[in-house]
Amino acid sequence: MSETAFEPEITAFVCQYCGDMAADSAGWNRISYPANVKIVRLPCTGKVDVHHILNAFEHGADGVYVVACPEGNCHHINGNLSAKRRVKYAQSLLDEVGVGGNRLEMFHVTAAQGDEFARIAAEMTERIRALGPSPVRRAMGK
Amino acid sequence: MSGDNGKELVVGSKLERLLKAGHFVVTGELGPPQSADRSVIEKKASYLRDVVDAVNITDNQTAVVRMCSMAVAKMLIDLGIEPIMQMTCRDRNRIAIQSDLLGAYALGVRNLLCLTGDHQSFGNHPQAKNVHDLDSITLIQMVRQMRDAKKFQCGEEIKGQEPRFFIGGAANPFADPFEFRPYRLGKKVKAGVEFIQTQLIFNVPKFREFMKRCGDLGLLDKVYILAGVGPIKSLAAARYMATSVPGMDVPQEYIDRMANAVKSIPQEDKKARREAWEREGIKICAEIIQQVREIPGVAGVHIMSIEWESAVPEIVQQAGLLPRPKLDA
Amino acid sequence: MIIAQRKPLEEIKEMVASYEKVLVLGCGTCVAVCFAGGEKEAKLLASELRMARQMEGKSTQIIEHTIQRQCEWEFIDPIKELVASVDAVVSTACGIGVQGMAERFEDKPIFPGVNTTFLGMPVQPGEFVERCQACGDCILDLTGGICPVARCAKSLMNGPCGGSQNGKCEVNPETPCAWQLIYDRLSKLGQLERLLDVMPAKNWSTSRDGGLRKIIREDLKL
Amino acid sequence: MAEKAPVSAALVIGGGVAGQRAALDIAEAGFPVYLVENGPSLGGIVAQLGFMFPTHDCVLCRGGRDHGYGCTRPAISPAFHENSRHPNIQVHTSTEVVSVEGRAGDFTVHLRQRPQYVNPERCINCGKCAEVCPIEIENPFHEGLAKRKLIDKDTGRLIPDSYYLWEKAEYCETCHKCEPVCPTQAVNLSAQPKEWEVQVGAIVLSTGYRLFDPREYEEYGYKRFPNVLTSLEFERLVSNNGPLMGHFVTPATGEKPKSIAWLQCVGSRDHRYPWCSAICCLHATKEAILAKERIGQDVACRIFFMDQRTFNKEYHAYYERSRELYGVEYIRSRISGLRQDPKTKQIYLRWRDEAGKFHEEPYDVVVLSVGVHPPEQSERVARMLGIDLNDYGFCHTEKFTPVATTRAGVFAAGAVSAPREMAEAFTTSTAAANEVIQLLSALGKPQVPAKPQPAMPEGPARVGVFVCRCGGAIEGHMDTADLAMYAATLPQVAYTAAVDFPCLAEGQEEIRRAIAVHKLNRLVVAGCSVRTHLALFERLAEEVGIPRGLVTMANIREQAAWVHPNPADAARKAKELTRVAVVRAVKGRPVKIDTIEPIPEVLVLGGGVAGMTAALELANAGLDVTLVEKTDRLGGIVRRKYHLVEGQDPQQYVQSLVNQVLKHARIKVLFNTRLVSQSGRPGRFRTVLQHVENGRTEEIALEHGATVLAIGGVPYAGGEYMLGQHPQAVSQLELERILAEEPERIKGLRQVVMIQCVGRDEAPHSPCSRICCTGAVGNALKIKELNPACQVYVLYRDVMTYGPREAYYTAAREKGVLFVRYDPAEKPAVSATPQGLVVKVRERTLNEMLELRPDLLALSTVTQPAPDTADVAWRLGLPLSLEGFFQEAHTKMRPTEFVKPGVYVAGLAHYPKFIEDSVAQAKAVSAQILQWLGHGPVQVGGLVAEVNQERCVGCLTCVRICPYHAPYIDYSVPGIGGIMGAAYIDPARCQGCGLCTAECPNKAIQLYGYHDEALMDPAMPVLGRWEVPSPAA
Repeated sequence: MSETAFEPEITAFVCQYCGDMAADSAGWNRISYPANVKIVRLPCTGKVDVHHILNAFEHGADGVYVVACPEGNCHHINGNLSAKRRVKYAQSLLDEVGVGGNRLEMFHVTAAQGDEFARIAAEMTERIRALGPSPVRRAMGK
Repeated sequence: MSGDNGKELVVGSKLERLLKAGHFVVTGELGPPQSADRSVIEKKASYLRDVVDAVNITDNQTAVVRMCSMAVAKMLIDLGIEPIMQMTCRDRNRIAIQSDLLGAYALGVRNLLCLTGDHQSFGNHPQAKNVHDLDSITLIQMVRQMRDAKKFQCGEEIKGQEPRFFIGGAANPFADPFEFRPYRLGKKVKAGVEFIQTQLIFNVPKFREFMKRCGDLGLLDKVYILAGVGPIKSLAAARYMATSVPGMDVPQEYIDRMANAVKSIPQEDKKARREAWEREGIKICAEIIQQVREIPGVAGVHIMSIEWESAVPEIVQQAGLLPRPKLDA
Repeated sequence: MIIAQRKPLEEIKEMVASYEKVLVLGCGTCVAVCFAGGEKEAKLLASELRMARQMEGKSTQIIEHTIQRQCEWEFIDPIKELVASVDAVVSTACGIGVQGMAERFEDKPIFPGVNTTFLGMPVQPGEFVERCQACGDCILDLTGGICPVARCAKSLMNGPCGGSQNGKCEVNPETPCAWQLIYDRLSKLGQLERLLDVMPAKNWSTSRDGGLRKIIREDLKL
Repeated sequence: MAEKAPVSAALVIGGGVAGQRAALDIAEAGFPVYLVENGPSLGGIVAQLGFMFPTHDCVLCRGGRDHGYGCTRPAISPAFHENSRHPNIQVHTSTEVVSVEGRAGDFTVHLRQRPQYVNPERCINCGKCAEVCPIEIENPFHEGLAKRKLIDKDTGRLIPDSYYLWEKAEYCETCHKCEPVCPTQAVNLSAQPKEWEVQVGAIVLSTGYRLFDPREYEEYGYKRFPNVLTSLEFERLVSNNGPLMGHFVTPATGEKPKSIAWLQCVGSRDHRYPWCSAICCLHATKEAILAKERIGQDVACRIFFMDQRTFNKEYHAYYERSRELYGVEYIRSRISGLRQDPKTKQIYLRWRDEAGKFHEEPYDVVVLSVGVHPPEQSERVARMLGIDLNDYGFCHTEKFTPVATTRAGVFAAGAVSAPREMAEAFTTSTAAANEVIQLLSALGKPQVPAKPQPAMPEGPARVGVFVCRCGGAIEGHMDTADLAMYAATLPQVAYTAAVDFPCLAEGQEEIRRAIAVHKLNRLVVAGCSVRTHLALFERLAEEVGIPRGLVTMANIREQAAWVHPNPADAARKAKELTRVAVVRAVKGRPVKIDTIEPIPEVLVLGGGVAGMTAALELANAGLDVTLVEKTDRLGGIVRRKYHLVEGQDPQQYVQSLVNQVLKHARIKVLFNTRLVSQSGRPGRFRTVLQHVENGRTEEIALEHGATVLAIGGVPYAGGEYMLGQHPQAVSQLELERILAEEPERIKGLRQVVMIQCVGRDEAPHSPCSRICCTGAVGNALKIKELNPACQVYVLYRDVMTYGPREAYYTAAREKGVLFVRYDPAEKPAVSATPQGLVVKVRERTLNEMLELRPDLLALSTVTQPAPDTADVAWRLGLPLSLEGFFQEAHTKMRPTEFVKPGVYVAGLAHYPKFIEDSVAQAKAVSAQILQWLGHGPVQVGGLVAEVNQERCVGCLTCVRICPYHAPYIDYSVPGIGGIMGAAYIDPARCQGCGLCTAECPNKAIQLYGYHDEALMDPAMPVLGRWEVPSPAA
């Protein structure tokens, strides 16, 4: 693929409380954001496994991020904090592999923050666009 | 064999004889070079000769590789200075240590300071494997057994000349748990230690308390205690010792005095500042010697002036401990 | 329990660099508990290896599998065919499992994926601490149930040394001084007098210093 | 329309959080509920709040059980959402109760529903009606700070989730634009009011409260000065879902404010409205913290207050955090006036400090902490229901029957009977539900709906994909036919179609037919929000034999069509999301449902008022109860109460409870008995008790379904102020005894001094004990009654006579009781002289030391946890609060239960409280237990985690990490390698968060609905690369 035509393909893990509902809120308020984000709905970001994150990159994700409830506001008490710790660990593994930990990020929003959800999608898309295709995807030749 | 006041001598070293004669003993310390250069030893020895009664030879102190203490001890004997050979458990197992002891005795060494040894992580070979087959107390036990029972550690008899050392150990009155320290000293006594050199003392009241507790345990009749002292070289050194050296207790008073010593000297005049600090450091050391001398049970001082052996004559002088007593051969 | 730690990817990558098809073999017992080489960690390592090799343009035939324990023949034997189908194996078991595999599959290169670190326990989630050195001559009865062999930097029998400060070890200010712990514990038990006896030089012949150790129980032999 | 309902149904009037809570509790216990709300949607005032004190949760979903079930934010709670509503609940909004006839057990209720002109059952939330509506009005959800169209939604996520016409205007008669644009013909401007009758056995009144309108007091300048706001207006403006999206600016200038002042007690504690509103002190603190967090740490926040009424565990700590951590300033003064600077629009406040000095200074914004008042129409409703109101217009209830109104069968929940903070509102709601459950149980059997669970379909997956066109709301943004065609190319997809409205009856029918014709066994709908609609399609699928777990959705509306203006982008994302949904349906498994049979017996620990009340309620409902008391007599601390400020006789009350308990055939009382251990799971606990009698110790083992902790509290017993050391220094309880038993002694007294908050600083982390101020006021009044000449001084920190109790504080002052505030930093000093006790205290207005020489010194000592609290907590594995009381599951939302299910708390063991609060809490505990115990088998499970025990190494990671204590090691089951002991996850406790699955080092745990094989099958990847090619490529 040519660099100029590069469109990042991003996987976003969202919890069904804040993250997914913030995405819904963005929709109701018709706040547009880049269409580069595949939303994967989980019951809680505490369900996000380092294995899931690596799997996404292995299957060619250019970027991955996790959208959780604000700290102290997790429906499942502290699943979002577990997710945050795991994201940090997965970043270190991605650095080790050479994919780069900066292709992975953790965010917190409330269900009402459609604008913030859209802003995050735009921020991550721009960040990944600047980084270029993931080295794994590049090696896949796709 | 007996000393000047009738106490029985077991080894007959100068150190033993002076202590048993009731003299206030002064010992010094000589750090061997990190090279094979004999002249370093000769130079350092020149500062210490006739100023101190015996000189400790450190054994790869702070786990930095240095010339072997047995060799240096032999050199000092040749230079007419009585050595106190230090022996740690870090680098040798019980076989190597006993072997060294046989050799050292044969070379004329008569005083031995038994130590556990600094951890290798503080030295220049942090990746080394440590041995710690024995600890200081079981080392003392072994040396004593070799001397008094004529037996190796394994229980086998030493056929022929046994190594006979005047046995020393170390004590840190300022390490934790403070209440246990006199008891641990007691264990060393039980194991057979005959003299003790302490960690550097700056906090004299705390040391006094330690000595009182040792007295309460009846230890002071059984062991000679040489209080460890040493000069502070600079304000930075004072602060470093106060905050970063485990087991070191430097009262604020001395840090202030080091700071005040250079108050009127401009920052740029590095030399003048250094000299002022050195003067003050030596003065403090001499004062501490005078203070600890008053404490019952203190049989002498051990001046640790590593890599600044040249300060020792001035310290001993200011402390009023010159000239050193002579013994009839 | 045996505590291990994943080796850096770079090191493992180097080991298997010249092999096409590689099996990452997890071990489901001790190293699973310490998050070094159970099924999950084996999967993560395999994924990492695939990505890293893909980026280098190398074969990404990295498969993963986990067995219950690599230190039992009965658990190793069933994967004979799987092992035969690959060019090399990265075992994320402890050193025992790696050797068990190597002994069973003489013609297959078996590489360690973890560093076997010590015998210890998870004192709290995410924190694993050494507790035993398997010296073969337990003295915990004398030291209030706290082992100076494993927990003192110098394995002192008659501590604490002068480097004990505020309950911590001078070697690492975050490590509690084992002898302070012993002192405190015996103090609580009212058995401080135990510390007054000189503990004799330890008999290390039962430790690793005596050479390969083994225990034979005739009654258990088949 | 007349609905014929069984009498064993209930009516809940008022759909705020209290009404929702009561309705859910009744429904869960198996009785049908009509929830009637006068407004257009559920939620009440709480729906307008950003988040709550002191936990700072967003009032969303922390309710607990079953994935937000029981959550209060109506908009979020799936229990009330149309498609997943509890089958026992019917919601009627815009509906008022016209009349109620009959009696308890047999009421006939006449209801009238105003037309909303949009049929919520057909509204698809596309917003087209609002787009064309030409009329703008103030949006009431945003307190008029934002606009809405006449036909519109106030905010997202309403219940019912539908647009509606606010009020038909004259203009509408000619305009009619909204009708034809509606793709589902949901808008009908000629809709008529609807009237009908229902028959119910019991009624819960939960009409809540209204906030005082400060226009009544012109001096505050409200509505005249733009920078004067009410507390609710401020809340809307700093909330994320408010009109400013949480980016607050000063109304008059549009700039960030530099200073904000809160004025407390606006419309409370004054000559006209004498009661205390109870919630505003902490509400203001919360808003000040919000201001600091949202606007910036540098904004100066000052709160002008009279007494800091932080009367709960954690509340005082919250107040201190606000001062110390956030730098919020508190000024003890009621302002004497305010004015606006006409140029800068700043508000100048004039006030006098405690020393009497006057100040005047400007603030950018002034927030009025408006009082809690009885709801609109409370008098009409009271007349209609035939119930009495109290002097303030709140619903009248009695001390010992705190949720009963003056009419049998009608119960009060929440703030309708007094200003209440949320935890107490919930407690009274669940207590009211208890009364309803008790009443209805006598009339008919509860109907616990069974959940049918179709089996896993045999044979290969045959997926049906239905793409919603949404009447142009999706279709207009992308080509749905193209999406359906793409879906047909995916593996295992047997049928695809674009459907107009899958959520409406016609669409449902189309799907149902296609499933039958094409023998589909997986259902995928590409449509709108999973949250709102998945339950609808799951129900449809269940009816045709496809189990939950094989039904998935892709949100291609809110998450694609409406956010990606480029149709190609939207279409590609929609395809990828649909593909993911297909994979997850193909790889899905039916959800896990287990049936357990709980033991219908309850263990109650503690024989005080709370424990006895809980025991009686449960026993009356037919459960067997073992009541364990550690001493040799029942009654607890109330045994030491002789009178109450409200006038009732506590001794008589407690004796009557004791008599009932001892007589009850279903209650077994064990005296001198303590808890030893407890094992098992909710429904099947095994408890070992130790009983001591005549020096003999006996162990008793007990099997039961639930545990209630009511082990009480004790007065602090330190020796401050010579307590216990001088005959003149007595505790407040001892004074109470003297008042009751030796009244002649009081007649000879010249002066009595009372000191409040004794032990607050001495006992570790003692909270305000909330009951002592009222107790002291009661004793002071009693002294004045017996001996009007006696001087009474009360030395206090803050007078905590919150709610209606303020009246007694006022009465005491009128009777001449002198209240002297002392600073905790300079406490009163008490010394003994040969002439008697001397008390010295600084009088702060005059700044002089007062020297008092009382005949009697009464000390109000704080209430502490019972001494065995920590021990019991340890034995049951329950957490304690900072102050040493039991720590409930959630301070606000779940005040009677623990995170660990099956165990409940009531009374002082929870925190110090009044008798009526303990009674309400005990009744609430009863209602909670009756929801699942005593009905026979119970279905548990759903999307829960399950351990593959053959892989479990017993590492305990799941046991340690689970927030719900669901996993435990089952020592009778072999784990990996045949070693005994593998983790088991109790489906009754598991909340399906999946935390354990992500941590398990052996991948031995999988979460239903989210199996690894569904997310990470290399052949059908869900994560990572998009399979749908980019339009750019």
